[in-house]
Amino acid sequence: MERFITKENLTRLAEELAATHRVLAPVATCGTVTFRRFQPGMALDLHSRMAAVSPKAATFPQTETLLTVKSEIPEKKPVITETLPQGKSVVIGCRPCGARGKLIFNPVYETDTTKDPYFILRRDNTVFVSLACDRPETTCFCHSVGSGPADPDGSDVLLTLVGDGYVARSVTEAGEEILKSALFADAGAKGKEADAKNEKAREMMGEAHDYVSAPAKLLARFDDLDFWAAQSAKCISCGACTYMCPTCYCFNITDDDQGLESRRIRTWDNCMSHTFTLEGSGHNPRPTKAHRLKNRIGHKFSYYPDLHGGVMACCGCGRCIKQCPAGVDIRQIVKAAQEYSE
Amino acid sequence: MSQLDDLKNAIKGRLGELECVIGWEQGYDSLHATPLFIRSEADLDRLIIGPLAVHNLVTYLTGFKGKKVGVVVKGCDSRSVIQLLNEKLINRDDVVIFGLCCDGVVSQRKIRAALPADPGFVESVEIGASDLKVTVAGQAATLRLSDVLADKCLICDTPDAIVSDVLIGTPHTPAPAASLACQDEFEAKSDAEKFAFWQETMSRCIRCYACRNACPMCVCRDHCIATSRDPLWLSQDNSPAENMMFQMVHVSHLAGRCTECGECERACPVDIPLMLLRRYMNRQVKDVFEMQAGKVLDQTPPLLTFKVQEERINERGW
Amino acid sequence: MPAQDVRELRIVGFLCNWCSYGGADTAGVSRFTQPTDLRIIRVPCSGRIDPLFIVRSLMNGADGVLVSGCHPRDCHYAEGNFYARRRLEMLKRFLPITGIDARRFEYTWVSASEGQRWQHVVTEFTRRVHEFGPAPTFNPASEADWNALAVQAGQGQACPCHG
Amino acid sequence: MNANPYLPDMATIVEVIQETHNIKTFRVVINNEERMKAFTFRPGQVGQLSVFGAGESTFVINSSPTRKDYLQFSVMRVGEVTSRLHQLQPGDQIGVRAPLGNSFPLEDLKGKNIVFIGGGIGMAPLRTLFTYMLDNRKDYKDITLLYGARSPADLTYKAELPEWTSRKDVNTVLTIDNPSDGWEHKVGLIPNVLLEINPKPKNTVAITCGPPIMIKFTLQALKKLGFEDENILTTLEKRMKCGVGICGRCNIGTKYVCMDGPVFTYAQLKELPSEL
Repeated sequence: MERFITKENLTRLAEELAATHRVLAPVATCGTVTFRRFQPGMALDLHSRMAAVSPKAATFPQTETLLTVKSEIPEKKPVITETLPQGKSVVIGCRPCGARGKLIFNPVYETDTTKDPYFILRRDNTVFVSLACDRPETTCFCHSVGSGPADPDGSDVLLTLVGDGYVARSVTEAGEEILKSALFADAGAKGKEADAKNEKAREMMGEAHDYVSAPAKLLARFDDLDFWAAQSAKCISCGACTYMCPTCYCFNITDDDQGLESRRIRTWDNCMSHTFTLEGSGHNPRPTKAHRLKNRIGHKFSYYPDLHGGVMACCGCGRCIKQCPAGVDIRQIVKAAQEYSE
Repeated sequence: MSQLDDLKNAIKGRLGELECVIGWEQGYDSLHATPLFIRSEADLDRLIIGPLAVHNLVTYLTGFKGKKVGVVVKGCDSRSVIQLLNEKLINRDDVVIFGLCCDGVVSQRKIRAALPADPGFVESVEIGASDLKVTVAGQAATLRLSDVLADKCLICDTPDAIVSDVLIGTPHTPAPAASLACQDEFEAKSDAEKFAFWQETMSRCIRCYACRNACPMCVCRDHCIATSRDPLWLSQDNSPAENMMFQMVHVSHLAGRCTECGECERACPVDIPLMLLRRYMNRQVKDVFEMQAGKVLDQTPPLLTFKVQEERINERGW
Repeated sequence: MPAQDVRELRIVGFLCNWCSYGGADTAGVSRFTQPTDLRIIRVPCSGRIDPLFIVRSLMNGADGVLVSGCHPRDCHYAEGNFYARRRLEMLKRFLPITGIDARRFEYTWVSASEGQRWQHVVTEFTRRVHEFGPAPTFNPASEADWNALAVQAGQGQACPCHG
Repeated sequence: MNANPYLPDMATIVEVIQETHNIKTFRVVINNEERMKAFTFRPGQVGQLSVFGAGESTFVINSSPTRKDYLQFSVMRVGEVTSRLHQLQPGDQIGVRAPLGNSFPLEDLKGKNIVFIGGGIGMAPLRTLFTYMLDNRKDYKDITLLYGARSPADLTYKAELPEWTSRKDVNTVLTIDNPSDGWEHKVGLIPNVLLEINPKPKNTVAITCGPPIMIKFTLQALKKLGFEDENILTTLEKRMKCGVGICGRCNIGTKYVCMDGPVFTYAQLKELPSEL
């Protein structure tokens, strides 16, 4: 289905949906744009800049309560309650790369033998209304990882800015439902304009980098700690890259103890942190930032594609480059491994 | 010869005895610099200095324990060196300091606000003596450097490295502003307003610890109490209260040690104005102990010592 | 405050083992009337008190925190309270920027023999905390509060706080 | 396992055995009788034990699947969860998520000579298979157990050692690192004692577990004795959280120790990048 919606009406739509859904939308504060729980009266900010943090929290919140445990005194018999996520969500105004992130989760979180009910419930109850990009930033490389500025994969509705509004195309049935709102109008000839815009944006991205050799080449550098020490020299081993990444899916599970009640929470974890692999004995298989960066990049461009049909665990949004306090560029590191000669 | 050539020559002369020299090079685009680890003369070609060279490279020094390295520092960065020396966290003999006389560095946030389009679309940058000519998304803009200088530069009284083995450039006579309008404005708010501000601000914190890891004085690194489970200071829960608690940990552990380089705030991916807290604490330290971290060599941090009679602490006789 | 008059508040007291804990004991043995809001945590020395104990208490919902140690120059460990004095003073001065009312935290010195003084300190401080009432919680308490926070967040690009 | 892989079964501790100064063995019964009755696992598989409020940790199930009254776990006190576990008494409640991971290739071991080489707490995973084999003794040929610890006090499963050393159908060799009064068995490091025992590699599988440094030298000794890489088995340990291959921390390259392991042959280990 193809419809058209004005900018004003998109805000209206967000307000309408907020009555029945948890709406997450990019909102500007303090010079930054982040996804916030949208409330009527708030201003959407789809265009000033790409949201600093990806919309992955919609399907993978930074803190998810897995279960609560209540201890009964005096029997000391704890009662466990499963806390599965409830309700429906809509993400409005993310970029295609952000919506695509959850596709990387799928083969890990839903296999023949293991199903993660928290992620699956959220994924199946969240609609992504994405906005196609009209020009690439210096850090964008979605086209090199099998995507593009108007990639519909992962989105339910894809918007393209045309004039004072958006051409809206449904990608899924859930998206079609959204387009049934009376706030949408007939797209008329605007669809052609949208196609031209999307085509132009794709052209502006230039030539794609070929990552096909990356898995093998990265693995070949596994024991070359000098290589990784040099590549990680400027890394400060924080978690900005992993937390802002739409595809980073690793997590921690900890108990939050409040007297007789405790919560078992799952929180985003960061493979660049020393404690990520620290064992009880004090032994750490990844003791330095060089080891950890090797795993981070290896996971995205070698191990994951090896396990999952060559798909890179990266959607090319460039947040890890743009927001890195030290300017570490993941593209350069993979390239350095690809071009390495003994 | 330019300041950059002088610096390159100075580094060239010492490179042989050093593991590496830490400087800056152009980063992923023409508007961003990134740290450069110079190991050979060939690397020197990539060295840059100037208003885009924002990083405080002193952050890396403690990671080179036992090795002799060189580091290029601005005036503000040199305060971090002094503080590390004062706390015996680095060895003076293991560091060769290439000091700069600095004309100030930019705030990427101010540039972002001043440009007609997102700096992510930058096409070219020309750095002049007093302005930046930036082309972004096909539009040209000229930014006055004085308009986009980092806050710390506006109140900087140490533009020239105060400790160095080689000082490059012409020393300045600094004329800093007495205070920052944004700081004064914030401090004038009521408790309730400030409380609400931090509640809101901390609700966007993702606790990535970029502020901590970018900090040259946060030397615990892998062994920070924030990630310890025993004792448990912080929950993994990313709630505003836990996020704020971490900032309190950071500020407390920096009391009398923070050299106000601003790296925490610069590193924050969601633009949390952390320096509001740091500057305020630093002023309390200055008021009570009459000292500022990293300004004088061989000074003991104020919370590692005491006076039997504290002139400026009211004994609260109640 | 006597529990029957008003709802008790949560006041945490960090008391050094050698002086103030003794002082509180003296006050008790002497049957001096005291408010019951204070929960005392005994520590070896005021020098043992990490200012973050106080912050953590306040962030976890304490309505007030009282620290008391030996008078300066009378420390059982000679100089523990000299260090404590500097740290506690810094915390006290720092709190205003966070919006936490600094008057919810107080530090003082009470010796083991000063039962009367302890009575005065604890009564005064409790009265003061009751004037302010329960402390606001940092985490929004309800869904509505969270929503209000989100609306507050959506105030746009303008921000006076940094550059 | 539950449909929700993060949901533990409530279980009761029925017995606690103090093995050494820092190792306790816990015998645990799942509260739901039907689930306990239906519980099956294979030697080598692990479980996650929960102390609510403290967290979860991974331990190998070291009882034999042939003895079904309880599940047994041996726990060395090293961190937050294990310290809290050590405080628990019979009757206390814990959570159990099990079984997780792969197991020893029982079918391939039938009709073979088996050499167990365990060091310290590394005896725990071997105990499962060892007792399983004792219960199915006729399926295997010669069985040798070489078990070493720093000192006599550091040996676990002391209650079972007399049976193990006196049985005629197994060759049990105990060793400690340094001489100790009253010690009647061998003295010496495990790899050296192994060379002394000199097991023949023909039709023999060596199964080893212990601290990394012991594993390293034991592998060297086994190679010296002529063991093929395929005939050396070991079980690995990593920090784990989910235990079901999602949380992403126990990987060595593409292999997840919680799913593809913990049991690996030396041949498989050699294929993996070196990150132990």
